Amino acid sequence: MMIPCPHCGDRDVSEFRYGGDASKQRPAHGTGDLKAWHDYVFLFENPKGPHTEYWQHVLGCRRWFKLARNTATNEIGGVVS
Amino acid sequence: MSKHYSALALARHALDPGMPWPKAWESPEPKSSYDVVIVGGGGHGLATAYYLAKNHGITNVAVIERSYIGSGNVGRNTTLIRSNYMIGGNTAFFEHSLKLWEGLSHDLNFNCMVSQRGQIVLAISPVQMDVFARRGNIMRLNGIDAELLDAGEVRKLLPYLDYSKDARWPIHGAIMQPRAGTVRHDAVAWGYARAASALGVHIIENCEVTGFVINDGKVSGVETPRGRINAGKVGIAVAGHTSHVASMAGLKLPVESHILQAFVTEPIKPIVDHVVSWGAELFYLSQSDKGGLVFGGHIDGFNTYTQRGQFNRIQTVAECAVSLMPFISRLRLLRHWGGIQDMTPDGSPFICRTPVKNLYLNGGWCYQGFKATPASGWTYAHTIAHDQEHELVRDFALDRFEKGRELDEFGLGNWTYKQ
Amino acid sequence: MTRFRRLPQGGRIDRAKPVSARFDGKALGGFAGDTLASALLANDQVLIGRSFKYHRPRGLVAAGIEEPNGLFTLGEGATTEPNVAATMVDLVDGLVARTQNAWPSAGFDLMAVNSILSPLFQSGFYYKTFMGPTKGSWMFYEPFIREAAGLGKATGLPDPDRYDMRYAFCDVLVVGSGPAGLAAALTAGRSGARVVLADQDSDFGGSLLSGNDAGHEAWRIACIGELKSLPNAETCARTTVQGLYDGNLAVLVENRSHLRPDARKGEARMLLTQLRAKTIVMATGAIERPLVFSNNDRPGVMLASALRSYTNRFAVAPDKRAVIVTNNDTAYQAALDLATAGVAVTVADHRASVSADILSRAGAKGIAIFPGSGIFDVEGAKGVTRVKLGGAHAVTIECDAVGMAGGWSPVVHLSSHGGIKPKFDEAAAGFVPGGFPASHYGAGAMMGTYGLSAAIAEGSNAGASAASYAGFGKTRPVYAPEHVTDRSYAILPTWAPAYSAKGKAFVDFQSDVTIKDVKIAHQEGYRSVEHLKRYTTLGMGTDQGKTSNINALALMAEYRGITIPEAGTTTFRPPYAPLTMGAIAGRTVGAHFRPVRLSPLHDWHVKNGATFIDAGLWKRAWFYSWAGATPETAYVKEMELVRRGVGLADVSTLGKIDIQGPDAAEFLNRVYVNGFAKLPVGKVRYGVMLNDDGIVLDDGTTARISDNQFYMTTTTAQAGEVMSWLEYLLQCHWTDLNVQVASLTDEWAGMAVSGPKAREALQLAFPAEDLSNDALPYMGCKDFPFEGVTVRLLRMSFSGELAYEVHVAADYAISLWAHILKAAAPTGIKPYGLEALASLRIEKGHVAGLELDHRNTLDDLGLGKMAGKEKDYVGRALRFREDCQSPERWSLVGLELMEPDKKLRGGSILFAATDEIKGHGRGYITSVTWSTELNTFIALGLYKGGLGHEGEEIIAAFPLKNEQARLKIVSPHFIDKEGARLHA
Amino acid sequence: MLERRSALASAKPYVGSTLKIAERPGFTLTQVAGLSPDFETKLSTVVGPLPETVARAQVNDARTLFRLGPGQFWIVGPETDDAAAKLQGQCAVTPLNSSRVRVSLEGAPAREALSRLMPVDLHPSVFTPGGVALTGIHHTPVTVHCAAENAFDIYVMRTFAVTVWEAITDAARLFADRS
Repeated sequence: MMIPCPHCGDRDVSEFRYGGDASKQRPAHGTGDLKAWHDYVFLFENPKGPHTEYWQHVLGCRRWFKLARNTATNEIGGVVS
Repeated sequence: MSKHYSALALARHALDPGMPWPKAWESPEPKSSYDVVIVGGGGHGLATAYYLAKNHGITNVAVIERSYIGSGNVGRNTTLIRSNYMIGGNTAFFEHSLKLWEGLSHDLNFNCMVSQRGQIVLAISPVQMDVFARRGNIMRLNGIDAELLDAGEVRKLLPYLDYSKDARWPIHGAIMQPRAGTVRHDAVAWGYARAASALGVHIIENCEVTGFVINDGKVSGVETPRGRINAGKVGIAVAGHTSHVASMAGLKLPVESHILQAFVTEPIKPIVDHVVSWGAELFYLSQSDKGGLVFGGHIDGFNTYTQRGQFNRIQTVAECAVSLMPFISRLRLLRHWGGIQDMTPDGSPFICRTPVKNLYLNGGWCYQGFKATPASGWTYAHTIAHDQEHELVRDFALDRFEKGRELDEFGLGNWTYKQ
Repeated sequence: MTRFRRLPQGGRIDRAKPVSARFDGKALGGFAGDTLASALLANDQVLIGRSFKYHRPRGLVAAGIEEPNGLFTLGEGATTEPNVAATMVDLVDGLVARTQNAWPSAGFDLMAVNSILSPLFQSGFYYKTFMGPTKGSWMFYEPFIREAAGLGKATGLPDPDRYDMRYAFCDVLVVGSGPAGLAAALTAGRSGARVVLADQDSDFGGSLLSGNDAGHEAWRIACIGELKSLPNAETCARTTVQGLYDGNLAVLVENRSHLRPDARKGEARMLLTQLRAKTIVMATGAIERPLVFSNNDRPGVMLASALRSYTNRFAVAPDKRAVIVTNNDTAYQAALDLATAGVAVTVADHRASVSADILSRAGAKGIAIFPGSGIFDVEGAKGVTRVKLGGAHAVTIECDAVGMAGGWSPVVHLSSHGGIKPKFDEAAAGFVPGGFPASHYGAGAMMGTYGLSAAIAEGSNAGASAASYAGFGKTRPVYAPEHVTDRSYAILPTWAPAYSAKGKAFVDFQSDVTIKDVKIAHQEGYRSVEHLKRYTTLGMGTDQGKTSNINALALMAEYRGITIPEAGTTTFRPPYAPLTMGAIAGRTVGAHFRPVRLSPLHDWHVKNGATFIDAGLWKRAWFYSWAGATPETAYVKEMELVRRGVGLADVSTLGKIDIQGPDAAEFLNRVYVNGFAKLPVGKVRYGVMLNDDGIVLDDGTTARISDNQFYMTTTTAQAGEVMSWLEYLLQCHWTDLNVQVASLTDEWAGMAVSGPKAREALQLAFPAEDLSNDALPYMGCKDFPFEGVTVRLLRMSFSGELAYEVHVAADYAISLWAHILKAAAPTGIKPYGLEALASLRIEKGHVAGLELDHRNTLDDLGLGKMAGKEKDYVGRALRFREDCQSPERWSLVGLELMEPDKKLRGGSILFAATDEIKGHGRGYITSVTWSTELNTFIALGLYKGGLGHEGEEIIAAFPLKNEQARLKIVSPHFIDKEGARLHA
Repeated sequence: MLERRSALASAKPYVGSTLKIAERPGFTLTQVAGLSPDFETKLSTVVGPLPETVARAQVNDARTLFRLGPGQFWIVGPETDDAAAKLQGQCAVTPLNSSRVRVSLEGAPAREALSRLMPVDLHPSVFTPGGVALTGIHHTPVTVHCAAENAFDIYVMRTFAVTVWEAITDAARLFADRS
């Protein structure tokens, strides 16, 4: 799989660190709501289809970015801003 | 026709080539209603149906499978069985599973080739030996076999490893479970299907469950392209696709679907007589009875439903194989394939009731689905029959993350994709 | 009798270059251009081995990669390579080959008794027996089954050869160099696109190499010549495209075994290329299918295309007469070519009638044709002697060879690797690609296009389209040679034996699967394609069912009374052909398996008697020879040095992070559980980080260098994780914070100076600096210049003694380290290693990797009080989950051994004195050391209820060695509880 | 005075006829990152024009500038470079002089050698002089700079310098039969 790093261009997946579902909204710093944190940390939509996710170009520019990918096909939709 | 399998039956059929064997399992048309519908005709679903009938006398059961039975991970794994678990909620469950494996061929009258050849886990540092010792001690304290091996003992058992000074990590010793081993994986699906079918269970292939019938928080059936099938109780056993199926019942789970690859070389004469695992990186290898070296490593590391693995992971695993066992370099990879597995944040599974009444969940197996098959079926059947979790799976609960009761067997932290 | 012979002329062999190989200990002669297979046949070695299960005599079936029978063991000793298809091995001087799976020899094999017992060995027999008499009986039978199974033998010796790997990129990859592939590559090449043409064969041309038409040959030569002249084209022979992966990654493996590469000279046996292609043209051809009939596995029964290939390409032909059995027109090309080579040919054609064109062309060559006929049976124990036909012409024919022409199976593997299922094409009577993604194209026989000019046209079009997709517009098409007439295919698909006797009729030669096995699978309900394959092992051999899958699928469809598409399709998984493991691993094996990480002080340690230990990727100084020869004795001396004098340890492996910006303090305040907002400049603070789940992620120290700059250290093990975590928070979530982070792990070396004489030692080393307790108190830090270099001195302690860490730019580390040792020599300073470092911290009760194992909370580690009550920090919410706060949790305790004659071991399980010693206990020992201070073994451990049980005597059990010991629960701070030493 | 010592001081030298692989010491490496919106303007006042993308280096007299990503740069200058001092206080300045070892590959087979090591297109029409790739060699991060047609500078992490050196030289030796 080739991952399009927004800064370095298309690179092999082996240069990246995966960071999981990026569609989840991280509770604001300071939120003490246990359920909000539980759902954020532990529950996943895990869709078979379009997925937005974090990747870090760890053997490259070290930038984290959001990527659209289809989990049913591994087709890359592109970087999401 | 010989319904019972034996050497004698085989001889009778050999002498009378015209005599047909009966079908291993029947494929009836689905009825409009069952006491229990199991969604998923994999190892766990079929085992559950078998134990529902055998242990609980519930025979009005249908197993509904989207494709052919055993099309999922029961036919895609590396066939290992073991019970080297050290976390309280895991040890007894997996040992129960190993005990069931030990009698399974007899129980099912189907030779699953349960080969207790022993698993050897190699340590690459003294610290790792301590970590292994903790595991081995817990096993011993729970009546499970475990032995520490020093480097010399390992060399006697596994003379083909790299003991040279070129080895990136030296072998410090190992922990061995002699009763661990391998099982012919497809036979498990077929054996359970045949035995369940003989007890009256309906096995319905090529029939996808497309929805649940839920009223007032209670499930009463499933929708399929072949019509609605009513059910007193419904059990989900579709590891790999648990999120998708559970979402049809409105559930959102601590599960992500990831691909785990597996590999087999061309068949060769016997050379690796144990299951060998390595502490440098996740890597495990055994030789099938057919002669191929079967091995695997980590998940690819990002969620996907494609059964196609990434080549960099294939390289990683080949590097492990050749570095640990340099003779493998000259052998050839015959096939590699992928299975989609449920990954949970703590690497442990679920066997439990769900917030929907009469709907039960079995999933989240991570790397350990195959070895768990008999105990999973056994305890899931109990859970469904009694509407109460079996005592062996009390910790495999959905709410454990909310409660802070993670079952982190390997100490990898809460990351589905790092387990 | 002679069955095959070398023709006096012709072929692509170089008769001026004789080659001598060894086969089963005897000389085997041939010529350059021969394969091992063609040389065997030329030497009339028709019987070449025994079948897998029944040990039936077998001969070659194919001339290419699909060969199911002709598997040999090549090489000797450590270079032994089992199961190699003779058709893919170039005959070279020095080649050594042996038959396998037969004893004592292929000609006389005692295991052939299996053939007599074969009714017992029908498919799936082993699922039905070997279960008794007792539960564990399989363990008795298994060794016999294992011994009987398997093909060749591996040696267990390390492979002496090397394997190379490279990355490559191109615009157009063309797979296969037959007519369609050549046309595609050249058309694409003419556009200026970067083209790679790969073919598994030793030469380019595909099916053209097996032909004998001078016009076609001229076209082939011209195409290759032009292609090779293009600077933008790369041609790769002996290069199999083994798999296609996401992102258009094609994996190519070039086999250089024929060059007999020498690893000592830096020569690789294989080169694996990871090729990223913008577009891919698949011109992978088609493989001929056998026909299923009684005794179709007799040596000498081959694919018709193989007979043609051996005759035309290798100049090896049946001695006198061959029978060809077919259900389509393409077999006549083989018949005509054999006849041209002087072989008498009879064709049995399943079809009721044959076209006039064929009748006239065949008639001209004296070929006898029996329409409406097929093979009833084949005779000849160790090679074909006679064929009996059935059907319209039930005649018996004496012959030397039989050619089977059951139609063609397009090679759709690569398109299938991409996840697209093949679809059945009625006209082609085979599976063709079920479609292509935008950047993929197919051409020629793999698309079911069998005519030469049609294939060339399709190839040229595909090449042009691919180039255009890759951004290269203009090209010139490649045209077929003149006067080419595309012959008809006219297949009448026949799957079940139409005219056959009752002898074994094989579907899969290599796995010894007969038509009866397919029937049994059907009877027993193993009817889906995958069940059929798994139950009968069909298609599971090294040939991956290249000749058998489609026949089996079609037979099952016939038994089920459904069409082939209804019966399903078959999935092809990579690799396309058996792929050498060494080639996949490449250079990344042995010492190069994983990178080695070295401290800037490494060279000093090497020269000064350090023994090293692996810690993750790092090689760390474990102990030094001045203290002893084994770790068990040395670390105790090194501990004593630190407790009584002063020692110097390398701590450069700690993760180090530069944190700068106006919001740096706020950032740290969020990631650490304890407060950092008010840390004064010139001070260091210990900090702990949690993950979002409230579990401890890491600990370390952070110094405030200036208002807006901090210097963080992490544990060695978690350095990478922490760095990524900080970047993640800053880049993805806390974008409002103005902070920059940079890794300093490689920039700064660190050395710990520890012991009561630490200040004295440092004062000697840095006489110009005021190091008094007032000037640099505990947890103080300062930067100062020393001989032109900045030295960062942090007064903190892992050992519990008066201690400092001296950090300096890594380039100067050895020089500074040596300076300290020399200047402070009067204090008796010496180096100490990791074992002592890790043991000293146990005495002080500092947690480390074995305690920070992603399972423990802040409270478990006795650090709960550190957490800020008024501020928020990562992991705070989930830290307070119900069970995370339970007093029953296992938490950190100190443990002191009460029985002086015993030893404590890490991994021991802890029990209360009155507990029965079974189950999971109440905790376990994480870290153990001999305490030089207490003169006994001490440990850190986790215990249910933790220090609530302080003072209790408990039991440590180590059943793996049948040991138990009595311990006392004590504070984990074994020494200097009040911290007097730290503040000294 | 304290002596500088290269991380490759005891690495086994590479002897080749067509390919030269050697350490190229004697540089100053400063990482700078922005803490204010006008960072790039301020930076270019001190060091001259900045590289526009990650993929191209900018050579300004004795200095070579690399862009690491948004608002982050490397300044590689001579040993006497005073850029770090000049920029102090204007942005986040992190001296990294010891943290990287510079290995140069020169000669006709240099591209082929590198193709063994990094998954980046090295075709002369694609990776041209001035080109930069932030990528990985032997699992470790590297910055590869195409200094001239067949000359490359590879900035390797110091603690991995020996292992990467061995990976590079091993790869180079292994295709010697083809060069």
